[in-house]
Amino acid sequence: MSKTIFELSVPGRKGITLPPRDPDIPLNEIIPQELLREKPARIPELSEIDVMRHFIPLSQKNHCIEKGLYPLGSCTMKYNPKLHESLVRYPSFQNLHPLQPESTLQGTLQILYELQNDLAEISGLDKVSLQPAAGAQGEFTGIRIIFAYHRAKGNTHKNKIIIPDSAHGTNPASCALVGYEVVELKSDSRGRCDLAHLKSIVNENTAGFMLTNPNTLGLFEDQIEEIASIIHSVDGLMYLDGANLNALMGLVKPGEIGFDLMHFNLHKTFATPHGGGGPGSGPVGVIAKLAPFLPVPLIGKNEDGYFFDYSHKQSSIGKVHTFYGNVAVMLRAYFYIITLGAEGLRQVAENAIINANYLMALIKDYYHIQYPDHCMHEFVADSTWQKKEYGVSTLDIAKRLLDKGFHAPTVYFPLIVPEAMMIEPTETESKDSLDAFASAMIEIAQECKENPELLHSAPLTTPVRRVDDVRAVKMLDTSFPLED
Amino acid sequence: MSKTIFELSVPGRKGITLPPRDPDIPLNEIIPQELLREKPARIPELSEIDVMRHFIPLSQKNHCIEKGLYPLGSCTMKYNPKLHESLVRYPSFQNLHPLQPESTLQGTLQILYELQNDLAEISGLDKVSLQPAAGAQGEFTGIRIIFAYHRAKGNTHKNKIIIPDSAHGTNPASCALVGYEVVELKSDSRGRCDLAHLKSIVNENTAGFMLTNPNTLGLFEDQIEEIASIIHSVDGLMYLDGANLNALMGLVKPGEIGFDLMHFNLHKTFATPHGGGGPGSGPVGVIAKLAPFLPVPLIGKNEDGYFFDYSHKQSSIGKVHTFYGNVAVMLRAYFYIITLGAEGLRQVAENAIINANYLMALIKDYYHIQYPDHCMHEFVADSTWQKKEYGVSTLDIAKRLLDKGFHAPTVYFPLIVPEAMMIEPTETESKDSLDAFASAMIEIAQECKENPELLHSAPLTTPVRRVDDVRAVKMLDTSFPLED
Amino acid sequence: MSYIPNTDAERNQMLEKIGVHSFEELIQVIPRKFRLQELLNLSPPLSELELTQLVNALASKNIDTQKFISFLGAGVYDHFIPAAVDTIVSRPEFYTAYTPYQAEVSQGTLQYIYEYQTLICELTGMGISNASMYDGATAVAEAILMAVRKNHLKKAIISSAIHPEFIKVIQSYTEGIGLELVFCDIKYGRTDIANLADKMDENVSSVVIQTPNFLGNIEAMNELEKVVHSNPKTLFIASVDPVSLGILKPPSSYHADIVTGEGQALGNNMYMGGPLFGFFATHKDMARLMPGRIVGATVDVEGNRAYTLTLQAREQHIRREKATSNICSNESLCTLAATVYLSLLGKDGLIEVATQSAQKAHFLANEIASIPGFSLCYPETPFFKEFAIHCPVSAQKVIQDMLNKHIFAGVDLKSYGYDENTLLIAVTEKRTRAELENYATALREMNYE
Amino acid sequence: MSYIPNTDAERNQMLEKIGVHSFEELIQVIPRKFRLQELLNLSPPLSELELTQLVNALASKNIDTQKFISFLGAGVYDHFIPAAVDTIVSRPEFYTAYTPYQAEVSQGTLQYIYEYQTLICELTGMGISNASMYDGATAVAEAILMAVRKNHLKKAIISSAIHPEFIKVIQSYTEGIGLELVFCDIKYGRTDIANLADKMDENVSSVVIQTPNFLGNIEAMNELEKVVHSNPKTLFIASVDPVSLGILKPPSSYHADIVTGEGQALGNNMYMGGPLFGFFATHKDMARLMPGRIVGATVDVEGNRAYTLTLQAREQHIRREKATSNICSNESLCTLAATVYLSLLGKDGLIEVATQSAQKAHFLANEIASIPGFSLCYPETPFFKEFAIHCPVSAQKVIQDMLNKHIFAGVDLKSYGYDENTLLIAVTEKRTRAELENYATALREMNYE
Repeated sequence: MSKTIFELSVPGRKGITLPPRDPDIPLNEIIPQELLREKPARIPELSEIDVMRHFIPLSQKNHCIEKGLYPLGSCTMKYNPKLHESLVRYPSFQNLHPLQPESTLQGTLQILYELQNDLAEISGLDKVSLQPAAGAQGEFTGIRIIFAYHRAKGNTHKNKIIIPDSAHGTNPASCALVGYEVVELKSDSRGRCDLAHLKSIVNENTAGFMLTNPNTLGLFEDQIEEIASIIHSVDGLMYLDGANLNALMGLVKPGEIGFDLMHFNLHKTFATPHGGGGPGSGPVGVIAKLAPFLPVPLIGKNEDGYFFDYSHKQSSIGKVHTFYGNVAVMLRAYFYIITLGAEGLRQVAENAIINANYLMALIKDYYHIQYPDHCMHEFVADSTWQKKEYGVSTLDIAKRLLDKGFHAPTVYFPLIVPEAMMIEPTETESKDSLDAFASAMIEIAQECKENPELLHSAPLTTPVRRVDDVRAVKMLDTSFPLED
Repeated sequence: MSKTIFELSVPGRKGITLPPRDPDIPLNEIIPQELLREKPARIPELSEIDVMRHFIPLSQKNHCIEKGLYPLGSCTMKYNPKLHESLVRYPSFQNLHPLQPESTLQGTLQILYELQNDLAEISGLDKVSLQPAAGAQGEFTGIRIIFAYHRAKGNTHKNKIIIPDSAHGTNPASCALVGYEVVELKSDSRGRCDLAHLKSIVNENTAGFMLTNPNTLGLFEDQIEEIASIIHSVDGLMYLDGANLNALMGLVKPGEIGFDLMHFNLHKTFATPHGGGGPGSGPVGVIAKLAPFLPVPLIGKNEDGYFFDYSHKQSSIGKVHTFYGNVAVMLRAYFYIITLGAEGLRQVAENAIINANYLMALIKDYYHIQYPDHCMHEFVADSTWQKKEYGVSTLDIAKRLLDKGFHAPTVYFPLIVPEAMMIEPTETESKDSLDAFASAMIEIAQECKENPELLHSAPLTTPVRRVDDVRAVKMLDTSFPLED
Repeated sequence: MSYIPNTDAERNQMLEKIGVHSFEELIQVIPRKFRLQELLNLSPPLSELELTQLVNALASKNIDTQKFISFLGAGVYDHFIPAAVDTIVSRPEFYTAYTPYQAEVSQGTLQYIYEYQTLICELTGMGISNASMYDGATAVAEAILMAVRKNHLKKAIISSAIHPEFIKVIQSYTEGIGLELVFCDIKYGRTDIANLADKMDENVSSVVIQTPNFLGNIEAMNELEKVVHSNPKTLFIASVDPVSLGILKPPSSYHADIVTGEGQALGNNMYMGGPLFGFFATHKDMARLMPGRIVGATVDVEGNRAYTLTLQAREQHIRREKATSNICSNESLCTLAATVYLSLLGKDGLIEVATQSAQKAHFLANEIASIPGFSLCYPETPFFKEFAIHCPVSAQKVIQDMLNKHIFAGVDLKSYGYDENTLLIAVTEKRTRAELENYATALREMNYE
Repeated sequence: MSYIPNTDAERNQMLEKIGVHSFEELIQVIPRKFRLQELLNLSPPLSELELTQLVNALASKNIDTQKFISFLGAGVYDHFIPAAVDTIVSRPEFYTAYTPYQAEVSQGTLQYIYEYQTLICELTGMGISNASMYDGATAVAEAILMAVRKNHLKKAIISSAIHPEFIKVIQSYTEGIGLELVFCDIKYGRTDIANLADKMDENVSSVVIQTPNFLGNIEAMNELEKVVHSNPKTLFIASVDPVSLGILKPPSSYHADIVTGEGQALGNNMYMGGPLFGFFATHKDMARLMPGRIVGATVDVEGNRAYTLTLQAREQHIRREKATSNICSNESLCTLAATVYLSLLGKDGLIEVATQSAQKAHFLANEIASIPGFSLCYPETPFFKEFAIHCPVSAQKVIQDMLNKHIFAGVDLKSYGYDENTLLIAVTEKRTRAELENYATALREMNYE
């Protein structure tokens, strides 16, 4: 294993030097001594070569898109085009301060303006704010908009949001953050919303409905028209969790099938990199009647050029980010959309769907699939056969996949499928890659029969072996113990 | 092992698209059909993600500076500062055509002009050409200058260059390329030039003397004054192979100790990266009387700015490169010199020497060292003890070092030391790093005693095990067999 | 350029294996009337060459801080970033990786987050740090919510001297749950301690102070803390500039309970304001109340040191509506930049950045104060690298006039509710003495008086 | 910034272990009078921030081909380079690696060279390629020397239509060994076949033809070859533009014996002319006469496929003065760029680059020829992506006038011995139709006639 940067520190080493002080005013002449730190912070001291020899080998311990398939359901781990990384690093994008005069930001503002419009067109919604910094913040922003809408209408009794039991965990968490009570909707035997149950729980307190479509089983909610009608009948709002928009682009517009607002995950659908857990970007799109509540500012355009539009600030929910959100992520998403165009985006959805169905076809004889319909961009297999027959769990199978050079699927989610493995290959995987992954899955199914012990002890070839999560909680060692 | 790009090819895949043809003129209307290729070249067809998944994992199979010590004697594998890589990629450097008007090249020309001057100052020589593309081409250029000098003087009888037996292989090869006969000079018991032998071989046919100083044993040729006097007495020229200049910078000027010309290795002394075998850069510096023979153009400066100076083209040896040499390498060398300054360059030499002596002190009880004097920036140990006692060769030891995360030293060179291991740590290695390397060497010495078989079978943990070089020659498989 | 590898031939093979004749068969489940019959109305696709040409044209419509000299701050700062930071951050192994849920193949990400957490703990003096929040604003908003989880009190006091945009975000984050926000006055450019004391009561869940505050001034944290903790249940929330911690007392020294801040200044480019990242640290015994991811050290089955995401039972993907926050994606790669940046700077380097920023800011402040008509807004109040000046004309006019001299003069505070002649000026170690002198000379030559 | 990690304390520990009291003791062996007493006369050291500022200022003194539209060629071409090329080439694992002498830890480098060699063989149709030469000029010079090793004849015939700088390098490389160089005339912009036939005799070791030649024209290689091989000992050396091989007949089809060329156009930036790289291929049975490194496939002790440097007995580090060349460092990283570039382009992509370059060049040539006073120098001769025009005024004047319109109009051929009104114009696929039309319009509006 690698030492930490703290263990590599040698007093006096430097990884960077600054120019000589000029002017050099004694610190305590400008800042009162009692405010000054007495003991320097123990930042480790390394040379540049030490830093490189730490982080470059460390990087090689990660799985990444460039090493192999990342079949994480709902996470949409697609390839991140290298040109975008190069363009986004232009000094004219990197070195802009958010409070520069608008006249000096016209290039970036134009991009953001066009991105707002493109997302509106893709979603069939009327207005888009790019401000939320991630998908979950997009959800929060959307639910805050629902809250503001009802408050503006005096709907003070509306205190509940309905969420299906197959939903991402962020959905209920986001509702709670806004102060809503969550009502859980059951799924039916087809893996879709149970309409009868929905009717039984909708009432005047229903502020909105939060749906993922295609849902987390990879299934299109084909009763969407009726659902929307039920919700709208009580003046509820239809919220789309856009995590799975990759399956719909160019095929279906959410705004045309009953949704009033949604968030986008630029780091899923629009090929911006996940960054090991962020930064992402979670723009929100809404129908016209909700536009007054969007965060400020939007990006506007008039005869003088592009500008920060605060014109609706009185009705707006305010802000969810210090400035305008994760601009560098937006730039990449714009590059993506403008490179692909309408036909390209449709191809993305088509190929994502074909890839998922192909992979399902390859492995369906080896793993149980609770909802074996044609899927959209992802499907859920499970290890119930393996668990029952050989005592091998989904966790074991996930870890064994790591040995074979693949990342694991999203596991134990959605919660409604026992031993779930939620698999989303995305359109950037080739047939060869899917074939290889399926072969690995089939090999593992065979190993479950022949050598379940191997599965329990997996992974064997990774930088570390199976990690003790329980101990981590017990010890709670979350920072390196520094010594003087 | 990795498949080749040819095995990954799928008909119809694309890693890049071009804009639509505009104008789109049928090819055979502009180029006669009989000149056109009948069958397309079988360039492999891959998507961008395929290309990344090929080359990125492939890269991880290499040792590199960022993974660990690279103790290659005479190769000066020092750390390559990351800022230089970033600066050299400025569009204003990358996208310059060599035949642009000089007025549009002033930034780069200024850098090259200053680099010429800095190298002259460092070497104590009068004039520098940056044109040679690598060290060996610098040697060739230097020897060509010697040839031109003697021809200009009518010294047609001078057809021999003297080279010590410890010299790099490029030295005699470069002389042969110019048409010189090589006379080999023996080393004495102190590992330096054998003066008596030198006197016995110098005569009127001696065109020059080619010396590496410090020599490849890491020893300073302390009789340099007398050597120069002997060579100069027959109108011979003193050539310094600058491979080991790292040991002298700021301590000694070659031009002040008797050398008439030399080459520099920017990729050794001046921290430009080796690139897996190039591009390098091998500028040549000369004393004033040899300046008329330098390649054209030099970079000049006058009241209008910087310009390509062809003024000595009549006497010049002409050109050794299509344009001006490896400009991108020169830029990095300039960044290096200007960052370090005089004190920094001297520190480089001092620390390179200290590091080498320290490492020698750490391992000298475990490996035979034929010339145990204080060394300069490198030293030569050998495995004669291990060979004799345990039948373990230098090759075995070298391969075992790979298992321990280090690169091997330069082995079986210089030729005058049996089982040689030529070790140059460079100044960018820290004490910790040297300690770790020495520990590995000492462990290996122990392994030689206890388990020589282990050494013969090393390496065990590398991406491939010991490679069959003999078979490579026998099969001579130098390109992938493509099929239609 | 579609980035889709499969060819038509492969697509057909795959459809065959699936057992359908066409793609359309796969989406029969979508009601026909919802299926788009026409292509989206987007501009035509571009090749990579065309995209490059377009982006070159667009980029040239920006004027960046390499072209004009910048004195803009207000939360986002133009500090020097060593090139080696991007060498690391631009490695696909880091930036295309997913959240490190599969620890065995994510040790690279997990270890740097652990190191980042350690650095934040060391800078702040706190016991535990999370893996990051979206920005300084959401970090402090979530700190307020965490305080409520801790003490179940329903009022927060916010200093009016904190960043005005932080206040807006706090309002967004707290309005739904009905938290009462009370604002404390400013006096001499800092939080008015007496006013705070007046507003303190038994229902105060937390008090939020930023230091250096929005105006650049260093708050009297020791004195403020005594007032805050006059109610033992009240949590003291500090929002700090991490660079300032190179030379200023750590928040632990004044008994802060939750420490947050904007981390961009640590090795991240400005990018017109995003991505930023928020850091978040607290006492270790409050770990289970924290929002966001946390990495812990542990061992693998062979006993080797390993890292993993820990205390996940707090998080949304496990605990759903009972989670400590809804945050999922955070700003991981930005914390990598911060970790590499701090590793390169080292102990002395961070002190140097902080010291030079302070020295240069004070030098410029003095120069400006000597120009007729200009004065410091708070001449008696200590500041770090940013300060407010009073101009003889509107800040807007000064900014426009200086723009003509290729200088971004500072931030106009009018829209934040200050006098229209107030200009906020930030200075980092990147500004040379010549640039500072040019700034002063340019102002002087305006001859506003 | 010194990049030396060791601190003074470590230095002292090390000196102690060595057993000396000071550094000076270590260099006692250097005669005192030779030891510098003063520091070198260099400018003072810069921090990274200062270096960045300096380089920003210097870079701004260049005007690059992103700012002005370039029609410059003559051996170095402004083709589009996909960003993914630099993603690979900028990986430290590739660029900080040494020559792959230790095969077991160099498979990354060795495999890409093997792939590169394969690509060169496929493009040229030859049996074996080396790992690269410095540039197109030294590649052809070394080819001439190799021919001498093969047939021991002492005369080479060089077409006067090859790149004039190649000729200068050939002269440098062959003068010492006393090779006689004979130059063959140009007719209608191509090698004069009759003149070549006149000059052929039994002592001709090799004949060197470039196609497309310096003037952009495609040589009649089939016809030339017949003349060359009229002496069965004479080797036919071709120097070719690798991009042209996307659409033009491979050198194997006209029985070239050694094929060389400048490889920069394959994914390498121009950098004012360097690094470039030369490729070098020949018949496999002449492998042992080749200069430079060669990678071969083999197996390791476990029988797994592996790569290694092979036929090293030809090389300088083994064979010293009897080596086939003195070349040691070559242009490895440039061949990596070429390999990645070609992998991205693929079969169709290379054809497309070549086709569009040719189409656009011919379009522009037609436009220019229609402008009063302008004409093509060789209207009857086929060309690829570059062509010479005759201007009504000096090429120098045209270049200067076009520079004012932010266009690099082409290369003035006067210094190469052509008429001063001759301008050489290169067009790549990067040039848009609008740029071509602007070029023609600008020329027309000069109203030189």
